[in-house]
Amino acid sequence: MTELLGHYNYWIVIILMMTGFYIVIARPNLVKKVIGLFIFQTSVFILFISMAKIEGGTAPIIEEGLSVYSNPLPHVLILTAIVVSLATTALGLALVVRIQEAYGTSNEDDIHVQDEED
Amino acid sequence: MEHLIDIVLLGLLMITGFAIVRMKSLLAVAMLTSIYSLLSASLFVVLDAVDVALTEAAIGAGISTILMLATVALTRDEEKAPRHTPLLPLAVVTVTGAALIYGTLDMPHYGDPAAPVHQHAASAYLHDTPGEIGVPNVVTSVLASYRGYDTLGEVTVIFTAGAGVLALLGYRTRRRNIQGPGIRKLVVLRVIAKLFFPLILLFALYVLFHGDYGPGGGFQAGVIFATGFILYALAFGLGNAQRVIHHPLLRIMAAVGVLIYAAVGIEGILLGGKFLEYGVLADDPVTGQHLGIMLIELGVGITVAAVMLIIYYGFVSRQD
Amino acid sequence: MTSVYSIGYMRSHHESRQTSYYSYFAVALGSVMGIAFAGNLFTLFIFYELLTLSTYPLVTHAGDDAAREAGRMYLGYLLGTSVMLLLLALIWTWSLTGTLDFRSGGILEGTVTPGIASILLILFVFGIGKAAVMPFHLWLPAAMVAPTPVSALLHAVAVVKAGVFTILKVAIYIFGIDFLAEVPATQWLMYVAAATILLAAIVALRQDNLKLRLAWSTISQLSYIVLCALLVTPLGIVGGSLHIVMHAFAKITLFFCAGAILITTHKTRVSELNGIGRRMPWTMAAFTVGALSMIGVPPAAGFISKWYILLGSIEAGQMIAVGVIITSTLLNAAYFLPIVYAAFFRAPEGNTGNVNSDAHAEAPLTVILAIAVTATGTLALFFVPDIPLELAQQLTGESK
Amino acid sequence: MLLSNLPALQVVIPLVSAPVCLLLRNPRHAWACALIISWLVLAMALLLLQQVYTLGTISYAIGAWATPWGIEYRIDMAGALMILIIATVGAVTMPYAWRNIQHELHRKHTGVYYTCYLLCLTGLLGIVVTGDAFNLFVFLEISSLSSYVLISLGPSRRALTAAYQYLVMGTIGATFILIGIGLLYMMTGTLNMQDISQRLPEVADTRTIRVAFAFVTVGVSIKLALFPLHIWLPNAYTYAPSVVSAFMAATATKVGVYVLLRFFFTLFGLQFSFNAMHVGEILMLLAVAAILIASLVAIFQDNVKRMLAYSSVAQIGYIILGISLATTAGVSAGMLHLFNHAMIKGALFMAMGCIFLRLGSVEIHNMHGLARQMPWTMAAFVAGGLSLIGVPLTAGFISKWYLVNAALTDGYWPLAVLILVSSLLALIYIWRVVEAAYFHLPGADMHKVREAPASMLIPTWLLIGVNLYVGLDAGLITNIAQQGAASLLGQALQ
Repeated sequence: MTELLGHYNYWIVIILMMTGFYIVIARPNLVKKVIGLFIFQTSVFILFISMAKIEGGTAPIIEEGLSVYSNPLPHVLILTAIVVSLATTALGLALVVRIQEAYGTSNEDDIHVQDEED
Repeated sequence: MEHLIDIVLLGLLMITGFAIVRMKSLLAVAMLTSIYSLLSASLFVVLDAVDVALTEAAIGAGISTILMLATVALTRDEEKAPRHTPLLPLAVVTVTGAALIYGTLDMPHYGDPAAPVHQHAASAYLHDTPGEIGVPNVVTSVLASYRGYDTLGEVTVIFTAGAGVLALLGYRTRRRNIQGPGIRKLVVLRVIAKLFFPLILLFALYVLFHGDYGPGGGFQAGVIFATGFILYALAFGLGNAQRVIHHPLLRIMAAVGVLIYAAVGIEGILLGGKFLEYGVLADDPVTGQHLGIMLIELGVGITVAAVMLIIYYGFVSRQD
Repeated sequence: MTSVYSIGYMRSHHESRQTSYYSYFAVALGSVMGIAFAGNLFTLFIFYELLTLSTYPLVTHAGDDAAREAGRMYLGYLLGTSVMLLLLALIWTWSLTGTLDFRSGGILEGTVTPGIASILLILFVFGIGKAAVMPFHLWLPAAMVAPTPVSALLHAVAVVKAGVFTILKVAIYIFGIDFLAEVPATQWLMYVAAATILLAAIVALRQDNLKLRLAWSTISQLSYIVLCALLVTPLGIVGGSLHIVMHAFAKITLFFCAGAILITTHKTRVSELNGIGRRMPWTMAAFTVGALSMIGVPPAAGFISKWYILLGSIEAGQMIAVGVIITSTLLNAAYFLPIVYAAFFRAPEGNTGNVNSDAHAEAPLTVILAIAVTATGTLALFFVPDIPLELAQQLTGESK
Repeated sequence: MLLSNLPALQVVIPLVSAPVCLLLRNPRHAWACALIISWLVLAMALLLLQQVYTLGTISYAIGAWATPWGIEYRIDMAGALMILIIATVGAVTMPYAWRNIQHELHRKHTGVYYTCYLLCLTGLLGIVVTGDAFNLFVFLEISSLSSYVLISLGPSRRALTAAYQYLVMGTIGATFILIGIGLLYMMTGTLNMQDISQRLPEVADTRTIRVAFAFVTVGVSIKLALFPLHIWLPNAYTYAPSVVSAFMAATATKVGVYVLLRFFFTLFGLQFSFNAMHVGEILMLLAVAAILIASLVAIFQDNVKRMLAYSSVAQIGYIILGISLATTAGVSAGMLHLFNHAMIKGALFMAMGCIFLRLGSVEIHNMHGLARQMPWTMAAFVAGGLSLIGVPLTAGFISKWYLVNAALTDGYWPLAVLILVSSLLALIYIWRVVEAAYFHLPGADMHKVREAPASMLIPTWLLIGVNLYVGLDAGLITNIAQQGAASLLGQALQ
């Protein structure tokens, strides 16, 4: 089972990452782009957490009778990264709100058209 | 069994991801994103990352979704079709993905105990934490002490987001209590909210102070605390919420949290140690570590809660 | 050598007080001094660029489209060649030898192969755009559009002399004339210089605008000096150095005359100059002296430098060079003598009714005085060429 | 005591001052706070440089945790030079900022501006001093997030879309870096850069490490606006407030280059990066494209800020070109240009800020005859422009000299020609402005335009002064650049 799963996790995670990446670069809607970034980043988190996993281990909270723990360091990194992702999402969406107010649209193509007219 | 859950969750994530690509209704997309986040949180639990799971659930599925919904409410709901054929993006994504898959071929296997990640620094953390820090939750010890400086950076990131939203969206204090007519009718919601509000705040405090022993800590606590207020604002209107915690106070809180954290670090210097060296805070190094971690978690919690509310107020106050 | 060289420019300085662009002039003259006294190629380069930039505002001074266009060309050619080719050559030399000091006998010998030296030489000769070797010569006629006669003078004399002076310096102190003889490109570049001499002279022949004609003549004369540098014989170097001085005096005289004609009669075309010699005898007399010097007829100074150049060519066994010099002398005569002839012997055109225009109407006294000084200088240098000659010979003596 | 903690304080002091700044309600107080901190940072930077100069590379363990468990601050000559660049530009732009910000920003934003500026400063400094790969990511995000905000504060609505575009691209870049760091960690089990570089040779010949390298390179290249990943930059610099353009152009992309250097030389090592991955050739190609294409595009811009932005892309090309040679001469030439270009572009953007203040526009066709009205500003622009072109006696000349020399020493003479040809392109676009300002007849309203205030002119001229000083006496700065390059390449300086 482990052998089969050897890279399965990583491959799926890569597909997930690319889904997010695709939304960012292919979709013209600004909100959707931010969502794409969010998906992209969240999937990267899964990659990190996957590498921290150890066969037969438990969460890294020291307790009597347990000896195998998963690696706490990626967890820490991802805690930080989640916060970064939230900050990015908040700022991105705030910008979208302002753009919507200034242009009356949140579609990239329409914004380009308006900018050309300026 | 564990693997089965893992596979199923990953499958569900994939389905959700594709659905997000296809969906045109942004409201639905926002909700799907929330589900995506929640699924990842579940996956994190399976992968023994409980702290991360808690944070993902609170931040990803909670706050982020609220922000997305607020934005969708302000912008048009439907997504337009892209003007260009997505061939180029597709090619970029394929190449990137192929590169990554190529990279996985030499990776250590998933869950392999012999992988380098489990050998070097990680084992030392697990081994030394009880003696050096005296906290059972190794994530907390690494987060707050070994790599406490990253966490200071993290608080600064959040603070930056707060300052940024403040600059972009500002805030308007409501005199009148605007409330959707829909919500006013939802008596059940209001009753539940009233019941839950103190419980949520209490839970936040629990998460804050229990972070040394179980999953949790300043971040999660801060977010949960803010969620309580957001729920309150949803049920009873923004004006009422702002009367409880008004904006200038949030600004002060956001700043003070960062300052507490940095002050603990500088205190280390003043007491003759290095920046963020908690050991010198008390006579006994382990006590010092405890003290330091407690204080910085408090700082984190204050800033995070304040910034979450600043962001929320910022978005909601634009809805006129 | 350098002092004589600088003295030549002090003359133009003397006249420059007439303009309100004294500060730019000061910088320009300072740069010329800097070029003259530079102890290494790097310093020289800096002053070279400074000269370009400080004279640019003089070209564009009028502020109209034509002046802007001229300024663009001026800056484009001079900065372009110097940055693209000269600087490259400089850095290359530096990276090969680790020094840019002017040293007797050159610094390149023994460190580079003749092949690389060829490329370097090409870069140097074309990079020094101020020497106006074809095909990088177009800036010079463009700069002539500059309305101020004084700035035209500066460009025709100071700037271009800085260019050929730099080439001489490079030939003597960077390559060393012995080494230069071994460089294959020397021969080819000499042909380019020779071609420039002839072509520019032919173009000059066809110009009706007096200033333009002088400008093209300058291009032609400059290549004499370049040619000298590439003859790689001591006599050639002496001839080149002398020619810098001689040509400077003659050209200043000619430009002063052109300026004087412009001031008094507002005529710029050669075809309008019929009979002008009767109106402005002094001016045109000086002009004649200058023209004779350019052609190389005794008793004008130009004869001496041409003599040395010829000797140098013969010494080097470059019969082509000899031929070119003789041909171009004929061409010189062909484009200068008609002016002199027309000015003195042809009746002024048209309205005889306007008798007053025939009367003596010389330029202001100061201008005449300046012209007289330079014209006398031109003549004097023929009779007393000792000082520049001695300095020039010292130059080659050093390089031995 | 404080001196030994200087590496930490260098970053922590601006970090702490940011929330303090937010608490100050009066914009003037916030400005004063930011001003004092900026100059304090500069003082510390000089002190730090002096320490590195005398003591060599400084290592500082944060929290007193030994590496690789804790986070290490590590400052060598390259880092010290980088800090000096950031601190200098920060200190010079701050006095300038007051009038500029008052003019270009909405009143309610002025207070927050200084907070975001200090955060950006913190982030940039943090990136430079850190010796930890993940910590680098965190501080990269601090600087990026704050710069998104700073850009969005620009006067026109296009500032918002520019900031958004930058946010999307910047986040993709950061995420790529994060993936790269993750893969590196996966293979080595550590995050400390020194530690990684020691453990890397064992696993260097794996596909994972190669992919990690590729991702980090692409991610950082977005951040430093390497052609063709530069598309965020022209909009961002055009529509940001002028002082932000000046600050960012002088620092943000430079820090990107520094990160690239760190990864290539310190972390992956010269051997792996250039011999195994052949990144030198790729970078050289992109740099050449950047220099030529961006310079050409710059020629056709009417908006001078946009022109300068494209010029920045080209200049980054120069820096990358130097690095791509992977020799001490090349890298030190790149670092020298890093410094010089920061000074040049800072000054040029600041001159544009002065013009925007008085003229309300930075379009060339509005600048006819401007030099008569704003002689000092235009003189500064000309001086900076000459430096950009690389005319002797300016800083730009020095860096061109070393770049060309480095290219020739390696036998890449076409590169040397290219560098010089593109100087001419710079001449063309700079001269379009000069001609308009000096040689065109002024428009009808031009006589109303006055010279910019001293509070803006003096900082601009300070940077010009640095340019001219370096042009005259480049000994100190080239020495620092060479030592920096040597320490990056892990060689002792002969």
